[in-house]
Amino acid sequence: MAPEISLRAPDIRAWLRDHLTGEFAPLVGTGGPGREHEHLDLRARWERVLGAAGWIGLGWPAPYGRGASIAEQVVFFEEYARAGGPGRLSHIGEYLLAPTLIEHGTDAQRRRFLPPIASASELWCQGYSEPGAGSDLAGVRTRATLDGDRWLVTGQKVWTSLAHVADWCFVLARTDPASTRKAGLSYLLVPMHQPGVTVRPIVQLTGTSEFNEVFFDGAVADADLVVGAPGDGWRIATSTLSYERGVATLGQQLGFARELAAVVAAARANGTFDDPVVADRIADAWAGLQGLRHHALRTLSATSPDPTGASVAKLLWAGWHQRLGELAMDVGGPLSTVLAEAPDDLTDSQRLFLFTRADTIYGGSDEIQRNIVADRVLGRVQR
Amino acid sequence: MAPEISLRAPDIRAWLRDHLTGEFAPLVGTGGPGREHEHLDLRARWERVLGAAGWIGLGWPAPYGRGASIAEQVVFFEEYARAGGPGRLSHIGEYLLAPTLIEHGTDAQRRRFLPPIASASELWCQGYSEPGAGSDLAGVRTRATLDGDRWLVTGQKVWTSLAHVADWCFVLARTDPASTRKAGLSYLLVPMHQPGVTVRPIVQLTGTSEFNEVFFDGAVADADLVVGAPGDGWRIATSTLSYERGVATLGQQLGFARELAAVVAAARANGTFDDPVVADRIADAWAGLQGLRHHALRTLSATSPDPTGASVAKLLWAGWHQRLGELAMDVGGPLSTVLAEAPDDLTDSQRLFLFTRADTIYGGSDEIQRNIVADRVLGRVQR
Amino acid sequence: MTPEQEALRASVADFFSTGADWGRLTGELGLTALAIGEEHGGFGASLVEVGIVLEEAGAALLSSPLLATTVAALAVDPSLPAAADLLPALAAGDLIGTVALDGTCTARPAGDAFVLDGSFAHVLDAAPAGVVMVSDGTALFAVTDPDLRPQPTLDQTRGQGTLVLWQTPGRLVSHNPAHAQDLLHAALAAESVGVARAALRFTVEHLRTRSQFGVPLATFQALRHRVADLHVQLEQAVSSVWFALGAASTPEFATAAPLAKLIATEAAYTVTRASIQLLGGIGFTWEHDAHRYLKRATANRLLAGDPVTLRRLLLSRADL
Amino acid sequence: MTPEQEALRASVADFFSTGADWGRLTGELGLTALAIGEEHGGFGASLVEVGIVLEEAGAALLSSPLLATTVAALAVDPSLPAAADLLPALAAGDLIGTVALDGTCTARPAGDAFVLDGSFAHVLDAAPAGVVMVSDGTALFAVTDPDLRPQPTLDQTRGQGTLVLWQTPGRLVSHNPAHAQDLLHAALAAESVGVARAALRFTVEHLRTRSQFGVPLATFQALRHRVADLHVQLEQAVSSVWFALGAASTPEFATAAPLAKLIATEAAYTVTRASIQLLGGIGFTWEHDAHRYLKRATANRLLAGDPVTLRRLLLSRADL
Repeated sequence: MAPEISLRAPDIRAWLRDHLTGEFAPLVGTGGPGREHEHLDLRARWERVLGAAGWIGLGWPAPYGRGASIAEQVVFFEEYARAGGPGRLSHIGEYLLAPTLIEHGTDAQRRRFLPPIASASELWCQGYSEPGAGSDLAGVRTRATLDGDRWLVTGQKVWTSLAHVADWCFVLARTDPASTRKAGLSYLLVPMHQPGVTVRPIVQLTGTSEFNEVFFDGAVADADLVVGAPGDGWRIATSTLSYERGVATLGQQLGFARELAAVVAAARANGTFDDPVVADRIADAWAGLQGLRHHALRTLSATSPDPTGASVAKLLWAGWHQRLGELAMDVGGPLSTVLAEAPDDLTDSQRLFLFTRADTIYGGSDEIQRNIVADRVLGRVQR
Repeated sequence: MAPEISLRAPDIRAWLRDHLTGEFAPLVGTGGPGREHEHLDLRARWERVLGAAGWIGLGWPAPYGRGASIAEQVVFFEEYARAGGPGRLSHIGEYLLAPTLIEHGTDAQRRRFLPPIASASELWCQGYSEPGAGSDLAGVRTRATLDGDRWLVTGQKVWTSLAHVADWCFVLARTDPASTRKAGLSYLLVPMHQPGVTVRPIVQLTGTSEFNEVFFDGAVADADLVVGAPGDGWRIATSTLSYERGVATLGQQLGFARELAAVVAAARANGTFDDPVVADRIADAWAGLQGLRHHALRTLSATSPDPTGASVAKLLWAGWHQRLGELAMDVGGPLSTVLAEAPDDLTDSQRLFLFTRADTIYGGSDEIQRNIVADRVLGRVQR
Repeated sequence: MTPEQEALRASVADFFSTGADWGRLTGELGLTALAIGEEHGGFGASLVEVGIVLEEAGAALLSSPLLATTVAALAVDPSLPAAADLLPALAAGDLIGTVALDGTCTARPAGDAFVLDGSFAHVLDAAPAGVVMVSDGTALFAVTDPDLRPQPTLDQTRGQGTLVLWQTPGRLVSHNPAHAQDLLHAALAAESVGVARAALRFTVEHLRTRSQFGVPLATFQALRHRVADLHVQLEQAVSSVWFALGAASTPEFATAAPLAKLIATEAAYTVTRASIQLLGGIGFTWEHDAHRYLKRATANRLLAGDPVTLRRLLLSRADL
Repeated sequence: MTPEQEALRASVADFFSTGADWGRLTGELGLTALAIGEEHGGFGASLVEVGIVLEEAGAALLSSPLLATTVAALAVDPSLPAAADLLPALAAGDLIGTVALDGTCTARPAGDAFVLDGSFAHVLDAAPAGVVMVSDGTALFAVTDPDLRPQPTLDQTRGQGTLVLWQTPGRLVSHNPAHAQDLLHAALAAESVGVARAALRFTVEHLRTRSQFGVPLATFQALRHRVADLHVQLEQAVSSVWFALGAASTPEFATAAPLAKLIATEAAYTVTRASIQLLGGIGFTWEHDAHRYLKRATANRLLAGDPVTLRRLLLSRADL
């Protein structure tokens, strides 16, 4: 168990000031969506510093974690974002797999996997989306067969963030070959460092790589590394998706606020802030971000959360963020069309503009989210 | 046959100046969508003056009409609109029924119906839409049965413009009781002045009436008053719809230009024109109207017209016009929320705002138009 | 929401569905007394409860001076002498109040009171008002038996009027007229959420029950996605109003209230316009309520600061 | 379109699909000679033919100084002495041209020529240009062997550069620099229609061939309606460009050209953004062309007057 830490804002601030320095100083403001390729090794070490101090798994219920309240977690996220803490590498394990294991896993699985997540000695990635199926998770074609005491996994996943640094992947695979759609899927925990697993970075429209293709070619996982019963993967996987919302949202929004501040600074610097048409759009962006914050605060405090709340939140933030990228380019004007002089690289505005194109696609496209919301509001139809 | 008239712009202008005066002077700027209730009797007399002079049926091919070119018709429409000529009452006969009869009718039908359309001694209305079916024309439930030498028509139509002044109605009715959808429909010509026909004005959100419900309760039409073969009504009706586009568009756009000019005048008068955010929207409206004009000119001059062109044009103008109504209200600001002092009536901005809500619904809703366009671009799907 | 708040919502919704009898509304339900302090005959509830009531009033498209009276009462500083005269009458419903913020006036002291000259437009529910709280930009003054002249409105369910002040006596009721505007913003925002929610509800009902091409309208994905977007916008509006009402006694109210007004009135405007489109022909008729919701949404959007004005206000108050 | 114009379109589309060899483009196809008068070695075609070529160049995302050279040539007043030296070389493709309109400079007469001082940014296809037509706001001057410094661009398929003028000689080529800008607007508009059309085409192809939930994406009504809207916007852009190109020699060109630039670049921006969304994951990858179309559309939108600037220009030129 990690040492006792204080969750008071000044103490968190002091801890971050003391640790995000020296060899870690270059990490300030790096990583995160669109910059996930930056300083990978150093960030992995930083995660272990965070883990050793006890910052990972704050919100996990006892006995697995600290059981910090939402308000306490918010304080940590806000301070972390204010300090310019780098994009996290351990969040997929911490925020997606861990709650899944706590809810659906066996004791053995929790004992085996939670501690190395908390210490950041094992990093995770998520194997859901497949080529050709897009956001249609039930179209999974990756297959797994039980061969004695192990699963043999064959198939291909895409949009796999951080697969190139991950030690493990939770994989949605079809274990009943006769099944279709949501039936016959299982939720497997597959080690990444083995001959049957190949990671190929996808070069994105930004010219950098953040997402990957992952090829499983007879990859092996021990027989007991299935979460829930074999065939129950759909239920487990969708429960994982529901964890994506949560307090991390507020940290994300502080990142957004920094990006908006940069756009405002650029508009002040080149004079477009004085153009009322631009000012109106900036005010709209500011209002939208406040709205996101109010929405997160309301939904986090709701006693009976709306089951489609994650979809509503995703539609709100993805659209807002994408519009911010467009505003950033427009504020830059013609200069937005040329690259930064040296290095011959994207400017922050260009990276924001291009990378936010993905916000409305990955993690369930806007279209999928609208389907989910409409099912709730209008009733389901067969799809 | 009407007397010979000159189609030169100055001559048209002179004719309008000489005739749109005296008893007809009050008609300037009246009628048309949203004001269709104004001066109905006087406008009916005005139509007969137009007809006697030979202005109705200009574009009908010889021997039925003058066979005026599109360019010549454009000149007439533009001059008519510039002179503030009142909204036309004979246009449904002139632009929808007449081309249908010329293409699909019998000689006897053409001889019987075209001259009174050209003289405006018989006015027409269109009986397509039905309650509960919305824009789904193939959902027609009005029935007609052949009873000896006459059709007996029973059913209900809605959205019937000018039914209260019309002498005749072309009605899409189901003549094969066993049929569904597009089969078994017929295109009948039904006299309005008979006991079996009841017209009930629909009071609209503007508080005025322009559209009607028409109830057919054993209404009678002679057996030979079917256009095309019985059962061929779907094909005839859709061909009528294709005539809706055409040179009338350019006249409509001059009406739009007058409305935009009024919005600009209001913005100048209350100072909002000097607000760059408002000016940007006004410029956008102006640009959009120019775009509509360029689009009409291109499609009118096309040698092989796009079959979905009418849908594209409808989506463009309906959306533009609706946004203009919204802009007009915003330019007025808080004053847009109070009625004109005396009479206690809608202001022009309010009428424009409210009435343009219908633009994206009637004559095939935006959704139906998008279906049609998508069928063309992406291929049909069953609906 | 707490169980008490849920119960309040249910009871006022039930009551509003039967009309808006002022006697019952103020007497039996005590809705004008809700947020007035107990020392002045009120219940001392928070703005959150007021928001619940106003949201339901919006959903029912209530024709009542409830919003205007509530804002007028909340704008009064309870520690000033005039409060003791005004608030009990407002709480009891014996006095109908409103606010005049859209106009100009000058105030000069005259003994214990002030003399006001100026004029205002778009005073909500002017006709029945017995007192109007008038801003001269630095303070708020209560004018009783005001010279209010009703104006016919596009939104037939809520009247407006102009106010003329000519050597008119007024009593100081607040040193903070900006707060009165914030309260008006928050109140209109809460009401607009109700307008949007009700319009979305009857639109959804229509889509679920009407068929086209042989299947319910609700099965068409293009309409489903449009409804989803409306739901998302409404949820955002609910959150903004929730936050503003909860922030009533904090400095953040000065941005949260106009923000809520911006977001909630835009949501209501979008939903009610879409509603008419999605209802098709029936939504264009006088007999269907859709146009009344659209007209209220339009009025709430353009009164007390249109969206452009609100964004400018927010930019000036934002920490950017 | 006439049969000759159809044939031109087909032949350039075919040629561009194989690349953009400057020798063949200028020699065999004579594309830079198209709108140059016959007296200067050109074909004397109208701007309509130029538009067809540029639209196809946009559809192919051609990496070539064709647009810049064409605009430079068309900006030259053929009756001025310099024209006889410049136009034949531009027509033959021996000289690559461009225009510098985004910047400031002063020109003073020096004998037969002028001496220019100033600087410009965002000069299209600066690297290969042998002549640049520079505006001082009142006239246009040809500067040969210009001091152009390439800038790396987001749109890898079209370069830009800065131009520095320091006592640089230039020859008068036009008294109408505003016309040069109109020409640039019309050219970028025509190209943007091609960009939008190609992006819509590959997006439609994707929707027709890829399945989700067991059926082709093209069967989902929400996607169908989105595509319909894109088609409508593209059709509007085609019309605006058609009108502007046909109005090249009329006073209406001064509004029609920026209008076409506004409408067509917005269409391309909308289509290419939607394209990435509709393509899903594959559209986000470097290997798919979608991002190149988006980047070109973005550049065409922001260069030579962004939408807000164009709307202001139109308002100043409109008869309102």
